[in-house]
Amino acid sequence: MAQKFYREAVRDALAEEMRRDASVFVMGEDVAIYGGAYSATKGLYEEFGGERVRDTAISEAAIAGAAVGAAMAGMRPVAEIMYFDFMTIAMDQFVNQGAKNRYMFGGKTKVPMVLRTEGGAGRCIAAQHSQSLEAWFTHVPGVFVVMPSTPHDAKGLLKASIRDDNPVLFIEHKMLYGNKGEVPDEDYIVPLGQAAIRREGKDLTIISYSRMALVAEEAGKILEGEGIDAEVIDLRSLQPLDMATILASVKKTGRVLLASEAAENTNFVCEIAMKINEHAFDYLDAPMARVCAANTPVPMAPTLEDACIPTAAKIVDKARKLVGKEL
Amino acid sequence: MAQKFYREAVRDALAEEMRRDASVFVMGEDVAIYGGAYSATKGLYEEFGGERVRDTAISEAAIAGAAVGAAMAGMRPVAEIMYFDFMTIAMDQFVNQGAKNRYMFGGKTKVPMVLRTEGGAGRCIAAQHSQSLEAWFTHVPGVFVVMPSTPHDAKGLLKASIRDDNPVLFIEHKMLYGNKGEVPDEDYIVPLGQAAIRREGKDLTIISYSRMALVAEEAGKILEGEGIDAEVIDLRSLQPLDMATILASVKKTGRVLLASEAAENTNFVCEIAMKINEHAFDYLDAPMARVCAANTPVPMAPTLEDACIPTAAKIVDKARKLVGKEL
Amino acid sequence: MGMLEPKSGQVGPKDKMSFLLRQMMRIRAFEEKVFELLARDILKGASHVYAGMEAVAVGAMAAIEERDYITSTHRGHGHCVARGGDLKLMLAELCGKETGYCRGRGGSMHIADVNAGNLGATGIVGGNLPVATGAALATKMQGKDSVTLCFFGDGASNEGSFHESLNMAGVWKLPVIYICENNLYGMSVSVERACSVEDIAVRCVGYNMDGVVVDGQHVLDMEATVAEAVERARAGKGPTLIEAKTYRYRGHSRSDPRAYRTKEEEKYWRDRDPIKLFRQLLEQEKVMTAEEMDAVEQEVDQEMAAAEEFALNQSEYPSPDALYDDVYAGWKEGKYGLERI
Amino acid sequence: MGMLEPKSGQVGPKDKMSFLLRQMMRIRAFEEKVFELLARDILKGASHVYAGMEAVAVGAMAAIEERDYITSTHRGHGHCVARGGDLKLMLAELCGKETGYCRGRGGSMHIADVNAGNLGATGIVGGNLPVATGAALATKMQGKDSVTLCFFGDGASNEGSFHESLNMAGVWKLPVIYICENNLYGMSVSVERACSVEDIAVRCVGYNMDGVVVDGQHVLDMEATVAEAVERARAGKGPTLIEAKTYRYRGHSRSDPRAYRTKEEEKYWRDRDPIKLFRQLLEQEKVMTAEEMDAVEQEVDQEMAAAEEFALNQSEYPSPDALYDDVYAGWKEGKYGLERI
Ligand SMILES: Cc1ncc(C[n+]2csc(CCOP(=O)(O)OP(=O)(O)O)c2C)c(N)n1
Ligand SMILES: Cc1ncc(C[n+]2csc(CCOP(=O)(O)OP(=O)(O)O)c2C)c(N)n1
Ligand SMILES: [Mg+2]
Ligand SMILES: [Mg+2]
Repeated sequence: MAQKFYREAVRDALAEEMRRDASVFVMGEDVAIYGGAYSATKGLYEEFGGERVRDTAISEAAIAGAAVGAAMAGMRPVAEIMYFDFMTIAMDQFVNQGAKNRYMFGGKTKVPMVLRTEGGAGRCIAAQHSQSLEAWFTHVPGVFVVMPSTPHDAKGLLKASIRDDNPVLFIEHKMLYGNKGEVPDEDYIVPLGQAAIRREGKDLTIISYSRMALVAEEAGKILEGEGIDAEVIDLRSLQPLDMATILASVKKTGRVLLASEAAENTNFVCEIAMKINEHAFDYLDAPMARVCAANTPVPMAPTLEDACIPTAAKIVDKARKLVGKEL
Repeated sequence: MAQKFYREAVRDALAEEMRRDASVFVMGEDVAIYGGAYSATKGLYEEFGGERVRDTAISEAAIAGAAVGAAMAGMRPVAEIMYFDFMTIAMDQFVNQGAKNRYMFGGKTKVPMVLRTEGGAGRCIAAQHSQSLEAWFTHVPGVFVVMPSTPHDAKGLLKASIRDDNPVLFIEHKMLYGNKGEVPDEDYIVPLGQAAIRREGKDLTIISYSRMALVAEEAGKILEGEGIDAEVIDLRSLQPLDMATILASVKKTGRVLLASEAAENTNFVCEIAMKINEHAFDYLDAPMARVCAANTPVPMAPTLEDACIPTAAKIVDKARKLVGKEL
Repeated sequence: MGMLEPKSGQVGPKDKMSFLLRQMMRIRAFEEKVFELLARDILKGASHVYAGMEAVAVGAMAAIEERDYITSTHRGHGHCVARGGDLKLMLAELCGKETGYCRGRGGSMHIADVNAGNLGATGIVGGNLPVATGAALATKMQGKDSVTLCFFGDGASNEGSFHESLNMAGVWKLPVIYICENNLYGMSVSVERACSVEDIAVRCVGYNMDGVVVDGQHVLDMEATVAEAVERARAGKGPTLIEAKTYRYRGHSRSDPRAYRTKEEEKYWRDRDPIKLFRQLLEQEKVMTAEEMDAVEQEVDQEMAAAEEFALNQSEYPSPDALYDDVYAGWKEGKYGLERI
Repeated sequence: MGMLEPKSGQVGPKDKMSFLLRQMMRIRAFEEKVFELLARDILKGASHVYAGMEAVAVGAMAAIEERDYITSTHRGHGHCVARGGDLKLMLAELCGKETGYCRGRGGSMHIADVNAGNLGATGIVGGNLPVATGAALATKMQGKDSVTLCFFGDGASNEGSFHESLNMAGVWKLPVIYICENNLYGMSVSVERACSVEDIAVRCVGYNMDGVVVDGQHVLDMEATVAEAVERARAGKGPTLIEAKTYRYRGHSRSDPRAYRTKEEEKYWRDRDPIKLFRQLLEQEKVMTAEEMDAVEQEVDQEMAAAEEFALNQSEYPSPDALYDDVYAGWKEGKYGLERI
């Protein structure tokens, strides 16, 4: 197994699927010559050329909609929306056409497309370049939502997403591209809908995804030092969602801490809490707790951005309260 | 007090505020000569003329964005997006500019605008004309979300929304325009952030909003006949949210049923459940239950649309289970 | 690149002319029936009828082949019929019956026949311009010489999706023909009041593509003009923006009093009825006699009657148990959420 | 309505010419400092620098009055300076300090000075075209004779928001001037590869408005051309689409190797540096001597040094306790959610 950067894992997944399947192609803003704003498509243009690695105009609606049309006509487009924040411009095409065409047309078509984008805060680039909007899309029947935290999962989940016959929103995280991790040399996929238990524990269950899953793991280590034994679950895909793993853990620990980098109000983790409440209420020894981003636009100033976004310290603090071991 | 249609209440609120304040104006698709797709702006063009009641092209992004700009330049626009489903085209302007400009600019501007739209199912007009997407917007710090269920509230809340200095998404319901109800003759507002208790009860609390609040009331009556005493809360505004009223009721009944016409997954009611869990966990005698729309696009066929959307019968059924009195 | 002259079409072989006439009559019969069923409240939901615009769809469709694609609009019945749609399955779909084209899930605004190359109607004005552009991109990448016809209205030409799509097609020289059905109004707002230009086709200049204005009431001119654009597209010469001037007879919805337009204007267009004009031409050119054409009309009426019987009386509504079918390909709703099938 | 010839501007009174030169020098000094601070990683976040494009903003701003509005872009420092921005408050904002124009909440991409009529920069390409259109609508409805200058890039002209906005302004004849800063590239994609037309101004034809291409390196031509459009707008003759051909010297971001363009192209534009060209003109026309102009430059350098000292050493970061300030006007975060202030 080789050590790879997250961005390389994404790139390799694209390259391998493009070699495997001639119907897979890449399009988006600055994905070809430039290799992507975060270098996640570097080298593809050189290997596959401009026909299959297409620089587009700055036209998010056309990018998403052309992907829908190309998918209905037999291709497997992987389109890039440079920042998650710009999905606001592609909403109609992805949500009203891409997500619904199969159902509206009585199952007589499919829309095998992947929209790759990149979200999250941490670079002091403020309110329009730091959002985490996954909750909008788990609310839309007809699409999948995938959010990998490691190079291994980024590659395996992207390959699985490309091979799946449904529209997938594949959300990378801007602060993870430079992370390194083990990536198998052989062809593999990580199936959609399978969470990963990052560390086993018995005192509480910390449920998270994307970069926050790593922060949660870090918090788990700190808690261990304090004699608090946290189980940390990385969802990896939010839709489909691996409730079996979540419920098994909750029934074991009886305490739930949910962590997300998105704004708190109507955060996706509320859906998980609702489901836990519906299916494991009697196992809960305490109210479920959450650590989310503040209900504010993401501010630019570093002091405010830090205050806005969850950190290991904030998770540790909530975890202590949750298990009743405040320092 | 006069009996008025919901659509008249909306129209009267607009007319009164336009008479009160010269900076208030209306724009949108077919709002002038046609009087609005659901006749909620009928007569305004005749009274105020084409300068203050503006038919626009079919350009949702420009409608929402022009409202943002006009608001920043001193006007109080009330723009109409004909169907909630079309907000998908106005997302960037409303969410990235309208919602964030004040915060991003350090509080040096305000954006006093109202986006009126209309959502919900019930007309067999399928997946792109029946959505309830409020959960997207309660997830966006910087905007308010208001959803009246009665003519009285439609008028009072719309007037309050127009007078508020923040961007408000005012969501009417297509199946309510033809409903009649008491509307005071004198000038009044319904303050944002105050829920209404539609019926008092001690056995369980049913929390809902918009058309589902009426359905919940209906369910409450049926339950009464079965000796189940339901308290029914109509939120009226989802952001700001009246948690005080919700918590007081939950502490009294110990049982919570949440009803919404939006798709179940990541529904706004999950936020309420999460907050109840955070602030009143020890008062809960049973898992909180929800009755939402199915996790599918809204189908056209009447049999399927009925199966997709919550009904009084479905609410009653859940309520029985919740209080442990199944028939 | 720039504005071209429309082509004027000549009458051809009798069987083909008779087919074009039949297709227009089938659309008219279907739409008149739809309007009647709406008025009688037998049809649920919203239906936007194509009556008056028949020559646009029928002429355009006559210019393409099986291997080609079309995308449709909220006013999509005419496109579906002209593309070879079965009136039975269409009316059943409008009624929300399981036997319809989309198993009753879509209804009028989402009628589609993907297998026949009709990528479907959309309820979103302008919603299919990017989709059509993507379909054209797909066939180009697949090395096919297929084209895609993208229908949309005058109102749709003011949506951002129009601009982004035409720019993309212009840059990539995609084999797509954008057909703007300019029937002078959006819902109630006239082109004059909503659109900064009188002829939408002039917008071709902004995308370095050819544009042409054609009389949408003449089915043969429509066919000839689209055929020329199709030829250019197949030859790799890129997209064309065609604006067909036409008119919808009915109000936008069943409740529309049409206060935004005059009786005179309506009469002017009724006098230029596409079926009437075509009948006159065929008679005058001695291609078909009035009797022959009446016979076609009668056959169409019978077909329509059979379709009504099928949709209303011989078809069932979908079972509520099927609610979750086809939300995802390969996945189904399980106890805690989605599971693989 | 259609393509117009650009106006060529003549040199005017010395104090005004000296002011225009100073403004361009202030932008240059600011941007060179920003670039240096980015390279040294003292500046956080993303900054898109305006160096090379100074004549566009300075010339345009010279054509409007206090009562007018502007909207800016992600490359907005130049607009802010030219509109009268204080370098201290600007650099403090870029540093995310409480003393900045936006109290450090916005940073480079959201620099705004609403009280001075700068409705702000946006990080969304094309995001301010509808906003500017709305501001122009407001002033028109208020009966003011104000105009709004809407700056945006060549790349932004391919967004749907461009189309919807220009159509709205065209229909309503709004007093807005759309100024496309065509610096030949989006991020890495050239106009040639992203845009279906070479001159973006020709798109005016699609909106029945006037359009003009002007050399964005000549500050006086820029001023004269914008002034003419402003005059038309104040006279109620509606909007204009002005395309200024210009160039950004720096890469799109600190890490951009600029592989998408040639050294020759960069040299060609450096030779047409707007400050150099203006200095030559003023010297040749005997308006100012080299020494006088050098003196201005030295004053600007001192101003910039003071701004750096202010932003880096005399300004604090916002207190974390202020996180929730100004999310809503008149409401604050309370125990269970929002409460009235
Ligand atoms: C995005 C969007 N905005 C508004 C509507 C409501 N609407 C339905 S049809 C229509 C008029 C469309 O006009 P046009 O494009 O000219 O097509 P026509 O109906 O005239 O055939 C409108 C405004 C919609 N369905 N979608
Ligand atoms: C909606 C949107 N899409 C993409 C981006 C990423 N992005 C930032 S600047 C830029 C290039 C913009 O090009 P142009 O409009 O020509 O302005 P310039 O940077 O050349 O001044 C891109 C693609 C963005 N910020 N917003
Ligand atoms: Mg029309
Ligand atoms: Mg540019």
